[in-house]
Amino acid sequence: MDIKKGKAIVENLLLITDRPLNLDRLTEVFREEFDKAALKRIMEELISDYMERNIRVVEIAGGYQLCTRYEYSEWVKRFHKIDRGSMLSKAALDVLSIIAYKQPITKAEIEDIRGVDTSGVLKTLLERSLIRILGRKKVIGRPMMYGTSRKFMEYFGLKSLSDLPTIEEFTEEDISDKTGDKGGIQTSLPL
Amino acid sequence: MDIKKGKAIVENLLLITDRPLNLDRLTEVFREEFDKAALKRIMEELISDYMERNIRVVEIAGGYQLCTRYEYSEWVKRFHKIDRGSMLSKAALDVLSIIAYKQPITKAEIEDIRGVDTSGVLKTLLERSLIRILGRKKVIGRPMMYGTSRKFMEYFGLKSLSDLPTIEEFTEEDISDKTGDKGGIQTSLPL
Amino acid sequence: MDYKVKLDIFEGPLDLLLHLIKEQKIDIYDIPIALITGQYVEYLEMMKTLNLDIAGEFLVMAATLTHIKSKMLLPSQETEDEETEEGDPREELVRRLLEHKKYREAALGLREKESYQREIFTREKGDISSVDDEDLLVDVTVFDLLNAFKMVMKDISYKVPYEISIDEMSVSEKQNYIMDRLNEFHTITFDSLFAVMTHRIEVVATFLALLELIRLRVIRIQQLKRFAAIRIFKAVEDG
Repeated sequence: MDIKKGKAIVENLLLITDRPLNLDRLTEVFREEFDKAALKRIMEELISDYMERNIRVVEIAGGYQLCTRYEYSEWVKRFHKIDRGSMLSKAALDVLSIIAYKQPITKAEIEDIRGVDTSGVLKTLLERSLIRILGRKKVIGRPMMYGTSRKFMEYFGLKSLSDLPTIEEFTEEDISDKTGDKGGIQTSLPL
Repeated sequence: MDIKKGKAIVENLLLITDRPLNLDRLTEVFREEFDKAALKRIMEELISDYMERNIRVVEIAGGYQLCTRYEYSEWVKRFHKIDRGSMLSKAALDVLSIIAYKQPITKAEIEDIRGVDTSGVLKTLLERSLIRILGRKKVIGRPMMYGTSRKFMEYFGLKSLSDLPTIEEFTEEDISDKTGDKGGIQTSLPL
Repeated sequence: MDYKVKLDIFEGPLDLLLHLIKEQKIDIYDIPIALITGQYVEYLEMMKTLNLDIAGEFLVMAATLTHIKSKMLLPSQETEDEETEEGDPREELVRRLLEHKKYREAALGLREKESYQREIFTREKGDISSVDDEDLLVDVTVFDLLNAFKMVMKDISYKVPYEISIDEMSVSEKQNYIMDRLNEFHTITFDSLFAVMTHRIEVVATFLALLELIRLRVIRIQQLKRFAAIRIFKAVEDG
């Protein structure tokens, strides 16, 4: 194999791995083709080839890795922030499912179910317009009641709230004809 | 900002993301600098720039992603000892293609075309996230309607649903120009 | 017992029919119904000899074919009018065969794309376990879980239901069962949890136990990788 093809293969390998690629590992892969010294030369050439590019190959932690260029770090950070924000955390999903199934529901009631403080999560969900305030509950303190928004339905691809798969539905259709004992199971749904 | 710098930043972003990067997200990142149309041009240029490179930029599942070249796949597999799991079964592919072309579609409608029970296959496809529930059909029983997911497009390397291979359509006239008595054939005949 | 034909080649009666039509180079718009029915039934006999379960759909199709055959044998109506009313008894079958064939071919197109795409690789996902817990991105939502559960219930509908009350199979008992298995195996798959269960009440109780444990944050539900099975872990690893 010529050096050029070797370099091309290494580029492909660098792309798919997110950890530094070390020479020993490469030597294993290229067994019959290149020895360690040859591979080291290949890597050095690759580093210098990439000098002109917009991303870099760096030697790091005993291996080689593709990485971003320092001068674009602001943009990378900006992207990360937006990217992270686009997925829901596990906590957010938990709260969201509680609200979806139990709305209207107050913060205290959600926390009663989850057993942890949910202020931060509720704020995030409100910011992302996945939930909305439905009004105030007529009890002491008049706490806010939350419910899901139209965006919630878009996010999960639901046509309407009745499209939510409900636990009641499972229990009804799946056991009613067999046992006639609906109430026994439905009593304390954890959602 | 000039196009060249924009391209460079996008290359850096492509490097750090492990999912297809879509134009909406990019538009968010480049808010003040480029609009969606400009970003689309940038992506197209980038794809063509990469034609000469050893790795590629592809349009997939409504976004863009860096990926390896087909011709090096043997080496990538060798390096990673990647086990992609088994390919989809014939049944799974049949059901997937029906869903892909006919979505939204219910289980009963799929079974009508295939002539066999599809519960097991649907389960597998849902587990592998290749399909998703789109909602419920407003008919008796309110059955779930299925459609393909973003993962479906990634799995098959499709840019969008319109990228699906075209299928030959037949018309009713092909079958018969006579209006037939459908009552002659029913699915519930006694043996 | 799952009631399904485990023949690799024929996924269903329509597949079998298409195979016969292709093999005999028959015009799909003009099927010699007596011939095809004979061969179809022959195949079913073969399956029986091989001791294969023959799914109900195959038998329904046999009945359909026989019915069409008998209709074709009836003395045909003489007047044009009545023939129009009566139609070709094969028409509906042909429509279904063409429809089936269309998606068959589409599936082949997808297979090609699948084969190609399997040779293309993208950057790895970061190791999920190294991600800070607050940032942990779960692939499994409650909705996924409910869907998975619904599928389990569908599967189990084939099984003989027992008359058992929820008291006997209490939710807390199932919680203990799940935790016992997690103590033993570190992680279990969602499906394996239900695999041994034979009646609906037990499945429902187990699912409720699962939800309760999630609520109590004793367990977590994740997919480690794309396409991986839904897995159950203890929320906090001991030792």
